[in-house]
Amino acid sequence: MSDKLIDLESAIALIPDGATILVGGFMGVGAPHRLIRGLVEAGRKDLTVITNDTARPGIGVGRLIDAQAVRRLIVSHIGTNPETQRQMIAGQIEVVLTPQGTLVEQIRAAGHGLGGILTRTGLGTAVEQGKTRIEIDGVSWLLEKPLRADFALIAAEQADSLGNLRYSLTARGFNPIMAMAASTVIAEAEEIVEVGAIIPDMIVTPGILVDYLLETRS
Amino acid sequence: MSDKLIDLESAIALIPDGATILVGGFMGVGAPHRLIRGLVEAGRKDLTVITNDTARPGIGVGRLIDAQAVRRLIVSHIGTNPETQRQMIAGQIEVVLTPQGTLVEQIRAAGHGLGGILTRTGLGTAVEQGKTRIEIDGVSWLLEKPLRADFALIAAEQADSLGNLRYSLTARGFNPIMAMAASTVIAEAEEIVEVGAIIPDMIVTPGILVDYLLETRS
Amino acid sequence: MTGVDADKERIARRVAKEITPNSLVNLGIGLPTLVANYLPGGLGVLFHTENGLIGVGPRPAPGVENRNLVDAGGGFVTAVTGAAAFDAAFSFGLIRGGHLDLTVLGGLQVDSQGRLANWMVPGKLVPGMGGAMDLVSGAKRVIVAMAHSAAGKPKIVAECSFPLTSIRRVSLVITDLAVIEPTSEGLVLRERAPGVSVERIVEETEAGLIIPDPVPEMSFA
Amino acid sequence: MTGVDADKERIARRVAKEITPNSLVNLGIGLPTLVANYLPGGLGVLFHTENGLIGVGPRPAPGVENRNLVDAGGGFVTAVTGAAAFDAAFSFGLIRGGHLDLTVLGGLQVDSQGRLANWMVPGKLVPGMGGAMDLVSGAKRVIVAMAHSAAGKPKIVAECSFPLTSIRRVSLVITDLAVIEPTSEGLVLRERAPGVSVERIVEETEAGLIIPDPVPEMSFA
Repeated sequence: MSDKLIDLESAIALIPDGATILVGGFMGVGAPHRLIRGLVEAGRKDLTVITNDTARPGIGVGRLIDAQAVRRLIVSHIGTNPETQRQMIAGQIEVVLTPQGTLVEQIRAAGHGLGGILTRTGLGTAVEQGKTRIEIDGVSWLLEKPLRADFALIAAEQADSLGNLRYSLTARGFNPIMAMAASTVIAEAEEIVEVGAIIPDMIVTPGILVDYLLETRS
Repeated sequence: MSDKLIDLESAIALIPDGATILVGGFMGVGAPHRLIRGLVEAGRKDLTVITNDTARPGIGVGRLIDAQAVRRLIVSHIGTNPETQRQMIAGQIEVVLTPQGTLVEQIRAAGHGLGGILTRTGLGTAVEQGKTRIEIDGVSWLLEKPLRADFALIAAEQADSLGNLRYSLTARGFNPIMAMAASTVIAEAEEIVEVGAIIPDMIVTPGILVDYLLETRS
Repeated sequence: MTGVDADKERIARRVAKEITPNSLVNLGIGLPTLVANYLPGGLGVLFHTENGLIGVGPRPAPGVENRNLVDAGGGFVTAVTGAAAFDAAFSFGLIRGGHLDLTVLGGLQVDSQGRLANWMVPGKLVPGMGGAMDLVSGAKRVIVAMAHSAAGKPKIVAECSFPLTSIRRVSLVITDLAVIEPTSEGLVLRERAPGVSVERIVEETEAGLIIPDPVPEMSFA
Repeated sequence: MTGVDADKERIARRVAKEITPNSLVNLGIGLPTLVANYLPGGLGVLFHTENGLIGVGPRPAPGVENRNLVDAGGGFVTAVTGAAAFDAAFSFGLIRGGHLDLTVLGGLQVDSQGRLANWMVPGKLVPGMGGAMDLVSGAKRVIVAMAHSAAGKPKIVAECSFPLTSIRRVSLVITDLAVIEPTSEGLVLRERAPGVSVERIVEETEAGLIIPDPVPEMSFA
C-alpha cells in the first residue's frame, strides 16, 4: 500500500476552499507543519479549523491565521496569538471556544461512533449556552455533540509505508484522536520507515486510518 | 514509591467478600492469574465481577466461577464456559450480558468522569430494556451508564517499580481502561523492571493509576 | 471431506469473493474464520480481531505460539508484518466508528427485514453477544455466513423468534443454498448454489423472497 | 528582586506547603509554575501537563531542548525518569476522571461562593479556557494562586463579573495577603501574610469573610 504516499501539491489539491479540517498540534508542537504551509502557499480560504489552539503568529496553525485562511475556528485557546484575537474582534473569523477536554472528547465521539458526550465541564458557564442538559440519577450533565471533519491533517514522529504511526512525547496530543474523525486523513511524519520497523505495541495509529502519507521530501 | 509492592496475601486481604471488582483479560489472555488464584484460595465469595468473559473452567476468570465466588457478573460473553451457564440457570449467579463495545466504553466513562455513553449498539434489542433512549438531532441513541468498581485487578507484561505498565499484543485488552475505573487498582506483571526501563512512549498505564503492584515472586 | 464441510467451504469461498482489496475485515468465530483460507494473495486485506489487533495472520505452528497473541475465539494466531495492537476501547472505536470495512458473522436467524439474531436461544443457550452487536451496528458492511437451515428448520424467517443482534439491516446473507440481499423492498434472491433450484430455496426459506429472472448460479473465488 | 516578585514567591512558597507526598499535580501557566521551585526533594510528587505527560521536569539547558517535549505553556521542559506520555483524550481523562490530586491555577476573580473566573475579560481579553474548565471541574483539589488585588481593585468579589470557569467551589485561595478557604458557609480567612492585618485583608476583599479568632500568620515551605 505504498500508494498512500502523496506529494505535498497533490495532498493540498484534495482540500478545497471552505473545507472543515482537524489539525493536530499543541502550540505548534506535533502540528503538521508541511501541510499547513502547503495550504497557505496554495491560498486556501474560508476553512473551518478544529484544533486545540492557534499557537503564535508564524507558528503551526498560526500560519493559517496569518494568511487569513480561516473563517471559523473551534479551539480551546487563542490567548497566545494576538492576530487571532484581532481577526475575531474584527469579525473576520468566528471563534467557538471549547474546553480542551470537551474538545478532544467530542472529536473522539465522532471517531468512535458515539452520539455525544456527557460532561460536567462547562455546566453553569457560558459554554452551556444553547446546549442540552441531561439529568441522570439526579445529577446534571452537559451534552456535547460529536465533532467530525472532512479532513484530518496530522503529524507523527515515524510512519511506515502502510501508514502505521507512532508519536513522540507531547507531540502526540490530539493527533491519534483526530485520525479517527475525518473522511480523509492525511499524515506527515518526520521519517518513513519499512513496514515492520515499528513493533505492533508501539503503533498508536494503525495505517488503515491513514488515507494519505506525505512523502518525506515534500 | 516501591511501597506499591505488595505480596499476594496482603493484596487479597484488601478485597472483602461482596466487593465489586473489574478483572482484566480476554479468554484468560491478559488476565491477572495470580490475583484470581489468590481470591479463590482465600475463599472470597459474593463478588460482583465486571469482566469481558468467563473464559473456560480452570482458566482465568473461569476459576472464580469454578469456586462459586461470584454472585453477580457483568460480561459480554459466557458461551465458552458451561459452568457459568449452569450456575446462571441454577439461579446462583446473576448475569448481565452487555455488548463488548458498550462494556468497555462504560468502564472508560467511569474512569474519565463522563456521565454515560450514547451508543447505537443494542438499540431495539433486549439490551435496551429498562434503559433511556436519547434523541439528538432526530437520531436515537441508547444511554448506557458508567461502570465503576471498588477494585481493578489487572495484568501487564512489564511494570517498573513506580507502577508504570506496558502490555503485550492482545493481552492489553480491557486492562488499561479498567486501571482508571476503580477506587483501588492492583496490578500484576510478568516482570518488574527499573524505573526508566520503559520509555515514556511505551507506557500505557502511568504508575499514578496503580495503587499496588504484586511482587513477581508472589 | 464430509458433506457439511463441503457446504462450509462453499459458503466461505463465496464470502471471500466479497472482500475488496486493501480493506479491513473482521471474521467472526466459527465458519467465518474459514474465509481467510480462500482469499487470493496480494490483496492487501488486513484482518481485525476485536480483542485488539489489526493484522491477524494464520495460526502458528505448534510449539511456537505467543501466549499474548490470540483471536476473538481465544485461539492462538500470528501477526503479519505491520500489525498494530491496541486496547479494547480503541478496538471497538474502530468497529463502532465505521472504520471496519466488513464483518462476516455466523447467524441463528435472519428475518425478512434483514435483521440478524445470533447471540442467544431463549431457554437453551445463552452465550452472550460478545462483540456481535457492535459489529453488526457499526461495520460498513455486514455479511451473514450460515447454513440455510438448521435441523430441517429454516433460518431465514419472516420475523426472528430469537432475540435480535441489531435492528440494522445486514448487507448480504450467504448460505450453502443461496446469496440473499436484504433491501428496503425485502429479501432479494441474488444467486443460487450450483445445482440448487429456485424452488428448493423458496421451500427452505420461511421469509418471502423477491426473485429476479434469471437467478444466476454462484461463482466462487 | 522587585516587590511583585517577592509577592509571587510568597504565594508560590505557601502553595508548595499544600502539596502532599506522592501526589499528581498540575500547575497552571504563569505564577503556579513557580510552585515547583519550592518543593522539598524526595516527596515523590509527579507533575502532569495537560498536553500529554506525567513526570514534567525542570526546563532544559539552552541547546539541549527536545522539540517534542513542552508544557502547557508551550515552553520546553524535561521529563523525569519514569515519565509517561499519552494522548489528549487520556490526559483529560486523568483530569476529568478525578485522577489528578491537585491543580494550581491563576485567577481573575473568586467570588463568595468560591467560584473561579479565569478565562476571559468580556470585551477586552479572550484567551479561551484551554484546560482550565476541565481542571477546575475534575481535579480532586483546586488551589487558586493569585494576587489579592489587581490595579487596586479586589479580585475576591461578592459575585464574579467575569464569566465563570466552573460552578464548582475551589478548595483554597492563596494570595499575597491571605489564605482563604471557600466553604458552604462562605469564605473563611485561614491565614494572613506576615505583617498583614486582618483589617487590611477585609478592606481589600469585596466578598464577605468569615474571620476566626485568631487568624494565624502564614507559614511557608
